[in-house]
Amino acid sequence: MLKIEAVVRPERTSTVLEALTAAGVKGYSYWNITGKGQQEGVEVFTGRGGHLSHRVALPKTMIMTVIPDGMKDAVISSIVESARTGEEGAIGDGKIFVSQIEGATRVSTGEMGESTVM
Amino acid sequence: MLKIEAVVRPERTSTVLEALTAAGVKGYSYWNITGKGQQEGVEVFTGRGGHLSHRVALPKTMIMTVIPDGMKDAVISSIVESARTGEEGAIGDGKIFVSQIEGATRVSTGEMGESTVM
Amino acid sequence: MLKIEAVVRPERTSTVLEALTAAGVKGYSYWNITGKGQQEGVEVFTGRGGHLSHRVALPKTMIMTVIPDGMKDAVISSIVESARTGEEGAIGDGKIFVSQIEGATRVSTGEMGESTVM
Amino acid sequence: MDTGHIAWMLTSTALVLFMTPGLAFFYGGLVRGRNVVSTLMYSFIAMGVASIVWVLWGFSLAFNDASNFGWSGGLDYIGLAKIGTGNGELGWDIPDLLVAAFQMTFAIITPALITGAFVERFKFTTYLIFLVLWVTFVYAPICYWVWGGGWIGSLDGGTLDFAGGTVVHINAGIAAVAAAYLVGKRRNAGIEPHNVPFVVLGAAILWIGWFGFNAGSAGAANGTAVFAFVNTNTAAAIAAVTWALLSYIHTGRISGVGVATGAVAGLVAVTPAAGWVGVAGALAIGLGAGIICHYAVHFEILRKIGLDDSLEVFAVHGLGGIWGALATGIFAWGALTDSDGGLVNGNAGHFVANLIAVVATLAYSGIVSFIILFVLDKIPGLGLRISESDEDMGIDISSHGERGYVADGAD
Amino acid sequence: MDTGHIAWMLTSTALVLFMTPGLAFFYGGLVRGRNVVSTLMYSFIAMGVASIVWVLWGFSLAFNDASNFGWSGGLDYIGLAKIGTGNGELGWDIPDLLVAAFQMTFAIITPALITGAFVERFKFTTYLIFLVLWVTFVYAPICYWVWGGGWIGSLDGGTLDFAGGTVVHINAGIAAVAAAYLVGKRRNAGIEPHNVPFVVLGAAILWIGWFGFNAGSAGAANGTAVFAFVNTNTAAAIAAVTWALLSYIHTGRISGVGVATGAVAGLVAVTPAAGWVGVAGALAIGLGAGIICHYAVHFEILRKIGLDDSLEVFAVHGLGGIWGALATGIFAWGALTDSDGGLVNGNAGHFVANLIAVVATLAYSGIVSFIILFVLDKIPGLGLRISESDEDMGIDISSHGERGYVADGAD
Amino acid sequence: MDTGHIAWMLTSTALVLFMTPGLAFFYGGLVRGRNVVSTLMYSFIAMGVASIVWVLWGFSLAFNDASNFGWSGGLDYIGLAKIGTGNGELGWDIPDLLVAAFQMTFAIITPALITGAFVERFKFTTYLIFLVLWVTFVYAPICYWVWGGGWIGSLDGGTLDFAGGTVVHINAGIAAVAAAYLVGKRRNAGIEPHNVPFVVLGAAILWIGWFGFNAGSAGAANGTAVFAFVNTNTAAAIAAVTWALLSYIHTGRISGVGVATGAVAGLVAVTPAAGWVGVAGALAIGLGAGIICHYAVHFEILRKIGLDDSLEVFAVHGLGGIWGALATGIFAWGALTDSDGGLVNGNAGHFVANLIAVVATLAYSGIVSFIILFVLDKIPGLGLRISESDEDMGIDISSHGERGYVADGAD
Ligand SMILES: Nc1ncnc2c1ncn2[C@@H]1O[C@H](COP(=O)(O)OP(=O)(O)O)[C@@H](O)[C@H]1O
Ligand SMILES: Nc1ncnc2c1ncn2[C@@H]1O[C@H](COP(=O)(O)OP(=O)(O)O)[C@@H](O)[C@H]1O
Ligand SMILES: Nc1ncnc2c1ncn2[C@@H]1O[C@H](COP(=O)(O)OP(=O)(O)O)[C@@H](O)[C@H]1O
Repeated sequence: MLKIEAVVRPERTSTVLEALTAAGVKGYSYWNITGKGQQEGVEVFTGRGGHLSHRVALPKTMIMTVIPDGMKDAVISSIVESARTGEEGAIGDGKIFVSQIEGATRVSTGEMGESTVM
Repeated sequence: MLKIEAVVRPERTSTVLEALTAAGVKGYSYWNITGKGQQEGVEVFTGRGGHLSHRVALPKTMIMTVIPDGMKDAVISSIVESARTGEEGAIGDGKIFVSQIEGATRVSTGEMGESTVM
Repeated sequence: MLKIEAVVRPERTSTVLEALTAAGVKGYSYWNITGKGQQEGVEVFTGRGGHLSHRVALPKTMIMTVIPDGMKDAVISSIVESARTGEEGAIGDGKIFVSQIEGATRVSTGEMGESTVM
Repeated sequence: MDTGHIAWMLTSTALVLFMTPGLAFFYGGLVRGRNVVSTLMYSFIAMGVASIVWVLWGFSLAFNDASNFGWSGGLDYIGLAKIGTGNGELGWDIPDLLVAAFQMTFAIITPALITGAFVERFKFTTYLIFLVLWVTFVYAPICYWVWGGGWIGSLDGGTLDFAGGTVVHINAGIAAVAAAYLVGKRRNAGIEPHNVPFVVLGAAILWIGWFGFNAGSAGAANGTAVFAFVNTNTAAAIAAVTWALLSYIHTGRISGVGVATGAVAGLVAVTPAAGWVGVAGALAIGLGAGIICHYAVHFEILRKIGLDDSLEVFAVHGLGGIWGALATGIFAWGALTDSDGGLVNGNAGHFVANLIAVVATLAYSGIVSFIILFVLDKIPGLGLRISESDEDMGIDISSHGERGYVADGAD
Repeated sequence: MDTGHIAWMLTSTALVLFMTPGLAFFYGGLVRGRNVVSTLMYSFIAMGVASIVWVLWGFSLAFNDASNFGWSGGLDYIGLAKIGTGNGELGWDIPDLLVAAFQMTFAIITPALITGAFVERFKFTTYLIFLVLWVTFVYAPICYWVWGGGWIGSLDGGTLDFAGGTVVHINAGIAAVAAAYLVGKRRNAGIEPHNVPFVVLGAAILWIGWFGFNAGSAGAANGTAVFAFVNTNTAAAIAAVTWALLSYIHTGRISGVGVATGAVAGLVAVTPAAGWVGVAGALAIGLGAGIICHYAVHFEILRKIGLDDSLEVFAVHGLGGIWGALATGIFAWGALTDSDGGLVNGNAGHFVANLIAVVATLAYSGIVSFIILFVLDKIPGLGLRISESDEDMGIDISSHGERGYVADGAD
Repeated sequence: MDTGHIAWMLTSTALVLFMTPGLAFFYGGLVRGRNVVSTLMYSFIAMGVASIVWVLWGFSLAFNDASNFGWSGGLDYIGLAKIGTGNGELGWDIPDLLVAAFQMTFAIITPALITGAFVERFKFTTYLIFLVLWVTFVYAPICYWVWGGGWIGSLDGGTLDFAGGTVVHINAGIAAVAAAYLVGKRRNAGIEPHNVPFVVLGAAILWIGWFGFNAGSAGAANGTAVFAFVNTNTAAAIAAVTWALLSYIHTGRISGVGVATGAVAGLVAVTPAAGWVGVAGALAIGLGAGIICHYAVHFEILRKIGLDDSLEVFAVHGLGGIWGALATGIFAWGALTDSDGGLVNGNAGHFVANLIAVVATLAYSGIVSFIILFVLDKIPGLGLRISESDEDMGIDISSHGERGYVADGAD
């Protein structure tokens, strides 16, 4: 099994989640994070609202899903397509990391292995 | 070392954490997430409270703990037992993922390796 | 590529993030978590503010960054140095976990591999 | 002048002004977290812009009886200068300047009500100009027609708008429809309100402030004010409970936001009637408002015709206001209105006059609000809507450089 | 009628009504985030249900002197019909309808106070029925006995309950005990309040609203109202500071929730005394309240006997109310009570009368509240408590279909 | 006594008291989440401590004309005993006790304003003592000089401080500078306010409460109160809009916090002028306040000289207050002040008197506040600042044993 961790723009979250489901993903988890990559942050008002300050990192959403090995390419491309903004994509659209998962257990049944994520 | 990532019902969090401690786990981290698996979400009021809408994903808690390899089975079964609701378990009780951790460092001492999580 | 997961004191977050950038890290993500390790929690008021209760776990920040293999030592030592409080370090300063990342994709360009995190 | 009246009207004015931040929280809680600052600010800045417009020329256009060809009041009270030390010239038993202040609070909240239609996407700078134009060209004339000596208030049969069913609620409700149409749908509408406690806080402040709105519209600390007070509370109470029960019947759950909306619907509907019906009338009006507004929201009537009146301003303030205006004609109590009473007493006069008032307000406000917004949309550099990427990112960051909540380890 | 009195009583009525949402936030901040909507709604819906009950029959039962066998008032004021335009028939120097409105706000907040005992688990639909029954069978009679012409208010020696120590606080406090007993403990009680700012907001609104409660109970804008105002503030102030100091002594830290609770305890205790003691008396009463309520909470007295009075309603309102009632008998100032004063002046009359009032309230409210809840628990389809899984999931989602806060990237 | 005046002054007193929790939320929203409880408590506990000081001796020092060598008032009103039933002895047309209550609310909010300078690091226990000393040695004397019969109020030319430009705002503003200097910079200042809605809520409560502050300072429900009311609103409105426009010009965005700050700046500046200028004067004062305070914040003037006046108390209340005091001398309207008017009418008297009042307040408050804090810092066991590790962890947990928000799965 593989773990896919995708960092995407918060406003893209629903779109990406729908794309994942369309791609056959059965389960996912997501949460709010703050992140920095190539994107250079944002100007925000500080103190009593008289001047701007630079904030390096931005709100993002982390989407995590564990999938069978075979779904890797389909899942990654569905994320890329659904998370990309504009035709060309833009800085800040996000990143996807893939890693190995050794085991999975479904709590309700105690069932183990790949079937728990299919 | 192994990383255990367990997604559980929020209301079970304390129970699971106590079970982990009882099973000899020395450290853990947890945070709020939203997730979808077999469970089919929940009906929530939308807009000004006149009708229900479907929300696919639900609040869950992610519990993450890094443990020595040898504790794997004990930890997983302690989570399964403490997170399961009802006699039979139910949809939405959660999932546990296991993966490899290559190194660990304790910030305060700079100490490295398995001893940091024992 | 390696994934570095560092749990640090919340108030150290900016310092650690600046140290990461100084060490050449190009991207990171972080979020609020609650955690327990050696540190023994904190006393908090419960109910209507008449007596204290013990809370086992404490607010922490999880910082996650994916880096090329070669940066491992530099990154870990920059975290250790920036996250440590006091000369000697103290319980609760945090922990760093290292694991393997198999693949990375930049959403905007579709580019894959180590170059996405350099 | 009677100090008791002055005391109550000073208090009422403060109470009504408090409603606008109440509305800010009501609306602010309903949107998504990334748009909360913007939603709050639409209301809050109305306390700034509309106050200034009112003081400079709005009050004069609405209440100076040196009429402007019947379209609005005259210009004698520009800058409030001439009324500064006047006492009772406006026919109220309080200093004229206090009349201006009390009425100002209505001119503030009315445009703020409209903003529920276009939250999460309306350009803030354009909105500042909209506020100036709308108070001037829509609010002031209608206010003049109904209360300032104009034609609606003088209709045969006796128009009854105690505290602003037409002037405030129908007016804002139909302007919301025009705005929803012109600004277009949200790109992504979200599902849940992001902060239910804020909705409840807003509803509570609105409820309390409404005592100033309605009982203050008696213009005095007298028996009429007391009636208005009790009726206001009674209608809000029964509408809230009605919504709760309908919510339970249809869904098995009782929405907190729904209960709060029900209370507001009751308050809206009782507004034109407050000092002119008995307690039984207030119960009937509140009950009707709970039912009508609940089903209007339940069936998403505007969404069905393709309009994204995001926070259902028309369903609550428009329909609630129309029901209230007609119901006032139905349930008016002769002993209080000093007339033959309402339809229930066989007198159709008030009902017909109020019907005309409703239609006139819908027509005038609908058309002129549409024109104002249409023109603002076309003016280069203005336009009604923020860019797609700004909307996606959230209007708080893009228009206000702020995030509502920061719970970031790094800060 | 005196317009100044009317002005102040209209204001007071609005202020007291504002206390109920204040309480909603106080209680709402203390529970866990997944139960915040429910906790807010217990209070908010009381503004709906209790208002209607009051208008329809509650006021009549409490204040119509055509007594019902001494148990309650008569039925002449049903629907408020007959008092609509009455002036002073109730013996107050304001329109009778305003008396009804002012007193209504007390009938709203009293049952809302009880809810602190059973938050996070009480079934909302059953609660709606409980509200109707409790206002009818517990609140109205006790109110009648003390203020409506009944036996407690006529005790020899002179019962002194200025603004509701017995009628409101002891009454709610003991009903909370009955409720906590019957509904049972929470499955999982949580540790920390989820939103301390909301607790502070609630306490602030309560504090401000209490000026209407106590100074409004003078029924007029006069010297007694001023005394009540100053005493109210003084007792709240010293009780808050007392709690802060005790908190510091015992824990080295000063709980914000504790300070807020201290203020409320002081306000509770000074309620029966407000217009009848001097500033020194208010200081003594507030000091006592701070100490008594702090230790009652500190030692978790009810939890020790197995009761989960979740937000310590009995410790604060019950004990604070009892202390206040007795202290009124101790510190009453003859110049204000027009009597020989309190125990400190060697006159035991008020003290004894108040002691009887306390015992009677504890007994009647404790028993009848118990019976009402016991019966509701047994009625098929009702029952006091939500299911275990609903409680685990959080009552907001299960009973209200809402989550208090949504900070979800997907929305 | 006139019941209308009493009604309005009771209401005003409640309104002003409400400002202190309003300030708590304004300041509380501006800090970081881990310090929100502490920031709220600095203001909230002032309602406790300052109330007690005021009742016991503060009022006497400020308003008893049996002068104490000209430094403060006498001791005749200790414990408020002698004024309890007095009517009009203080020269107000309301019960003396009500004067004491109204003035108390000013003595509460003034030290609370200072806390913006030292949030996130000031030791709470030391702060409790600071409150006692500061109200006694700084607030009471200055209040006496300006309003209690002392030298500032009797200056030739006629000092005009309608509602506390010197006594409250300049006083707090300069004390904030002393405090910021002595307590030192925050270790880590954060970037963004953690809760903008709370800032807006606070600003709204302040705005509404300020009607009590300013219109209440007329001491009666009369025409002057009405003027003060309208001017207060007008200045707040234009200052808010001015800030919005300057924000837009400089950054292309309109800060919600900035708009709220602008409103407060306008309110501060109009305070000394409220009952003594016309609407045009209020517009000028508000416009000036918006510009001056915006640029003071924009250029971080105190930060440039190394002071961490964290929430910019001096920029808003100090400079806003100074501008307001001088502007009152400029725009005073003879018809209202019963004099030759302000500088605009060619009469320099008020301007000069107010200038002296400003300088005297800056000097006295600056020096004595410095001394008090300096001494408190040196006393073993006290000290102004919490430990570095407590500050890092957040003052809420370390000093109050609480976290503002708990959204923790485990609870
Ligand atoms: N090396 C990394 N490790 C962890 N998170 C990263 C890394 N690089 C990027 N991210 C996350 O992805 C988000 C988007 O990255 P960004 O650089 O802005 O996009 P892109 O590189 O595609 O232009 C960041 O805000 C951060 O949360
Ligand atoms: N494949 C997956 N990848 C990531 N998270 C998952 C996956 N499957 C389930 N989860 C998480 O586990 C939670 C519980 O899963 P659910 O399907 O509801 O339980 P179960 O499958 O045990 O009935 C989900 O809400 C989600 O957060
Ligand atoms: N084995 C572990 N697995 C997951 N998280 C851990 C583990 N050990 C520690 N942590 C995280 O690191 C934080 C700091 O750990 P702590 O024990 O307090 O520090 P230290 O061990 O360096 O003294 C904890 O609060 C927890 O969030």
